[in-house]
Amino acid sequence: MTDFKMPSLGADMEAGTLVEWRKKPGDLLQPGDIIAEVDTQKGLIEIEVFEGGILDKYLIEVGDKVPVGTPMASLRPEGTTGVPAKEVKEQVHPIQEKEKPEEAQATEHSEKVNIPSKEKLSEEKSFKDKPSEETSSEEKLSEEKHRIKISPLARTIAEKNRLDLSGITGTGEGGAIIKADVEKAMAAKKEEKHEETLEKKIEEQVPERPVKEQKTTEPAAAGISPQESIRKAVAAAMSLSNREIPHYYLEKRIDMLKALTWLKETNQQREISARLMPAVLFIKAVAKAIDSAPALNAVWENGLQLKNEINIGFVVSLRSGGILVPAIKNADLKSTDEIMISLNDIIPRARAMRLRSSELSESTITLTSLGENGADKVFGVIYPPQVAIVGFGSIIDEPVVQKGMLAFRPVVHVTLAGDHRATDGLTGSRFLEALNNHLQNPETL
Amino acid sequence: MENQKNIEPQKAADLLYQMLLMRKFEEKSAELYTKEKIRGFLHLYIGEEAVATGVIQTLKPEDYILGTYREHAHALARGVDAGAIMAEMYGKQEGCSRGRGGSMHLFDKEKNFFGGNAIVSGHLPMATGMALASKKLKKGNITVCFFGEGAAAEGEFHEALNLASLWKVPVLFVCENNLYAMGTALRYSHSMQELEKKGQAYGIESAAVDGMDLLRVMEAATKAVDLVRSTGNPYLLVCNTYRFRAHSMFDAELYRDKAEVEEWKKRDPIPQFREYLLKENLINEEQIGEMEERLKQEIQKAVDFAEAGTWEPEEDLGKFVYTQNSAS
Amino acid sequence: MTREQIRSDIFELLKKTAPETDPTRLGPDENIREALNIDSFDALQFLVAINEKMGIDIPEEDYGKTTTLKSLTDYLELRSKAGN
Amino acid sequence: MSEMIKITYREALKAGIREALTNDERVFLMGEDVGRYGGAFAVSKGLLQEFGEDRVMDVPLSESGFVGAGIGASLAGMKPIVEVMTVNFGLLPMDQIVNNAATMLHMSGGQINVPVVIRMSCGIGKQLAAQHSHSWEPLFAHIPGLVVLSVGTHEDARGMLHTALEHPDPVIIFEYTSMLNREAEIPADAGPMDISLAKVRREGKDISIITYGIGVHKSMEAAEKLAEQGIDAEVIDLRVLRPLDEKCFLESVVKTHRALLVEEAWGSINVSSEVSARIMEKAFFDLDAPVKRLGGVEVPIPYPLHLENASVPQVDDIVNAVIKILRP
Repeated sequence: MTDFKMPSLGADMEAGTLVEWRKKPGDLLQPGDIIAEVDTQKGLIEIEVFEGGILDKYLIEVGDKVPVGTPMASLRPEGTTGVPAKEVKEQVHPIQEKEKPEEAQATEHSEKVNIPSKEKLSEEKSFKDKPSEETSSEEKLSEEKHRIKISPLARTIAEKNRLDLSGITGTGEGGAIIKADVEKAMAAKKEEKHEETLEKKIEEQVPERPVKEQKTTEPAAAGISPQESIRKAVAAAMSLSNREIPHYYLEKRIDMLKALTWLKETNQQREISARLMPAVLFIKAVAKAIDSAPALNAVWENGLQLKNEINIGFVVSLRSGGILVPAIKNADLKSTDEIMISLNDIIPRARAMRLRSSELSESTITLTSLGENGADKVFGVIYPPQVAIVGFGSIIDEPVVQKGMLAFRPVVHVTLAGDHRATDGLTGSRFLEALNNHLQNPETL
Repeated sequence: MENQKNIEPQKAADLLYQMLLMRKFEEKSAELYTKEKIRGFLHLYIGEEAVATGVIQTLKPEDYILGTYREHAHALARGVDAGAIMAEMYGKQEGCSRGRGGSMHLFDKEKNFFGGNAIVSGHLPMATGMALASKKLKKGNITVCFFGEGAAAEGEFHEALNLASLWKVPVLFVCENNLYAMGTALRYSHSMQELEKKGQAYGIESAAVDGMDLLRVMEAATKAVDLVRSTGNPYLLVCNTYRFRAHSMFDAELYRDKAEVEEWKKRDPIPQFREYLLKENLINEEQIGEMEERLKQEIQKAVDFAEAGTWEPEEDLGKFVYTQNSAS
Repeated sequence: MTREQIRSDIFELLKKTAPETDPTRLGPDENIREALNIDSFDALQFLVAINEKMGIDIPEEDYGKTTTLKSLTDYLELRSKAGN
Repeated sequence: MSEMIKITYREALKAGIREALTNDERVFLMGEDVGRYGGAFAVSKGLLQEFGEDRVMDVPLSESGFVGAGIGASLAGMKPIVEVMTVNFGLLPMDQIVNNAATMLHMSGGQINVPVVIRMSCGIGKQLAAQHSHSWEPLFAHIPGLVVLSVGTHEDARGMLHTALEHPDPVIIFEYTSMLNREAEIPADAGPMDISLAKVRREGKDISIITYGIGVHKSMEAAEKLAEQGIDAEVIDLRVLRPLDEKCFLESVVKTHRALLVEEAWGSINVSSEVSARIMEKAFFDLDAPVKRLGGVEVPIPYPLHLENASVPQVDDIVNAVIKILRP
């Protein structure tokens, strides 16, 4: 038994309407016989059979519009008899119901309401498209307000150098920032840096004043000690974080043997004042790993805003309680020695509460390291509006399987807490993997 | 069928076989089209077989042939492999144009078969140019260009005939007048319906022949080809014929009467020729039976070849645009 | 450098490192860092300060010998006698 | 360094044609009035007398016919140089060029290449009004399968034809009527020129002026004026409009970070549109300013001289556009 199907008579023919059967069930068909007449968008066409046989049963009725490929009639070989009527009913009926493609029914339906299905589809589509288009144009507008006009070349250079564009005046078309403007700003920045160092040196020479009198980061309200105000500030920030930031946590155990060996060898050749701490490696590794996951180096303010500079907020705990998180600016551009110098500068000042407010507000990602003899792992709370905090537990010896052998190795458990609004675990994992790679190559840090 | 000169029994059988092959091959193509194995346009030559058969059997292998988009039969008559033609219509890379052309663009350089040209009349100037090259290079071959009567209304027809006559180049223009340019009847296209007279306007020797009668076509073609070959001048041969099938597959045939088609079918060139051969004892029923068996096998072989063919990898898409990147 | 001098220097420098504490109350065998809540950074700073004050550079591998007031004093005394 | 000779663009073209006719018996020149009249612009003057009418063929006014014949002749072993008097008549044989010349290789699955060379003069600047002042290079450059050359210098006028005739695929050569009498120095032994690469005509570091044809001279002149103002412009002559040598202009833009595209063709959807798009796609991050285009004003070319001049970019327009980009 074979089916005679609605033939395809042209690439542009999608369906045909049966107008007339030319053969009756029981008729003997020869190849080339006209079996039916079908109406198409090009007019009435006689359709022929290419195989002989006896027309067994109609599968569609006159007036039915069916897509190309729909069985129209079943044929049986010459010399066989028809299937008993009862069986036919059982067999054919389901075919009609099931095998008629859904499209066909849809076409019939849409013809009843007198809308060609194709047009209807496109109508629906355009209707759907509309709101989304509006949103996108709105987005565009608001985006444009904040947009800085800059040539692609200038942007490339600025990004490479992590140059903040907000202060640069453009001299290109329509006030766009061009290469020359960026280069000028970079030269200015270099000078500024130079001045900053000078300032610091002068500051260092100023005799120390008693703690009480020293400037605090947040102006302390009358009657409240600096410590109390820091505690309060930390409390507020952490509560806000807990309330608003959906944290996700990832952890990775990192083998520190190579890093520590390198550190030991390096420090051996150095005077004590020039020696490095493991934290330096952590800071530099984090800064470098951001390349693999730039979205972690960002703030969440009306959406995610990626930061060009990598300023690592380093958690300094105060012996009197509370923490301060001064930034190590442009950590990716600093050498490990320079980072150590930064730490030497910043930690004592933090402890003495002599930080500039800018140093507390410029971090783009936070790093907390428990140092020796601390807990094995630390699960940080993100410091808003940042979107990530990386936590280093104490370096401890743990059994590690190496080439099938069990060995004790110094390891550190690194955790990443990420803002799930901004990034997801995949980004975080990529970051931790990169971090691991960097720590396995300490000499390149 | 009287007054025809005798033909060799073997040649008679070959010609009958060739016409039957064209017919059965195209019927199979139509079937495969409805099954979506063949796509695009499919123009069938059914009814007109005597023209291609009669003209091409007079040619030498070195002669150039240019056809239209209704050229399956011409390719078969020229000896292009049926499997390669079928594979071409499937779009497989084993096709005679590597699948890039399809039904309308059959090419076979080895057989000097230059398409498969689907812009009506666009290939006529090329035919004149090819004949010009033959003349300049003293090749001694001729160019035969098939086209429909629709093409004779195009400017390029007139330009090509004018140039051919002006330059006196060996080209035979064969007009297959099947009375309809798609759906527009001859009387609605041509102010002067005796098409052979259009050749005379350019000083080109012309003739018209009953294109439904193989023997008459052979006779007229032989005369025309001999003349072109011996004088090096162009010739216009109009073959009056009829296609039994629609213009292409998707054609409701609103423009002609069923009765008219039935009338022409009575003059089907294939049964006509078969009856003649039987009557003249040039063939017997047994031989015809064998022939039909052979045909069945050849067509099945062609279909199997096409089915087994392979799709050209998509990364090769950019090929055949410039010779440089056309290595296969 | 007398042992007394060494001790007073140690107290002075510890006080500087951790101003809020009273190092003089350290027991001789008490772990200095634990008792005074000195983290690794401050510990390093403290050793740097010792280096500056006494001219003794303590290599990393000797850090373990500097954990208590007694061991640190012993160590520094030994090193200062050794001419360094 | 060989000796330099002074030569007009016309003489350079003629020298190229004469050399081709001398070197290869299969080469022949065909076109309207190329023989007895001496060429509409006297480019082929004297060649009929020198080579005879088989090699220098006058043809009737039937662009479809003779361009098609040229294509056909190339299929059958000849190397025709087909001259279409001006691009203004170039739409008549467009069907032959697009549907036959550019397509045959592909339709035949790589079997049949079309080694025809078609020359057309073109350009604006002789007060010839709307139907005879066309810059249609972009129309032809749109078509895959064609090689489209623009002869912007005397060296190219002398040497591009030679290389075009060696190309296996159809080559369209655009020559510029308004340059015919212009003199320039070329090496006395100037010969074949490459037809695949764009060329830096003037090196500079501040901006890339990318142009072709008549625009080359205007841009060179503009570059000199700009130099007086301390602006160092690089001028790129595209030479080959299809397939585009993007490497050349992308490298230039990567160096200068700015681009001005100059051509006479109507401003939208022209060659500059394509060049601009490729710069955006492939050198975006090296751009320090938006790419700018100077094209023809989108109006049929008017007859009065001042309006004609205003309708295509002039030297001062180029100078001003560059200054605006560099000093906004």
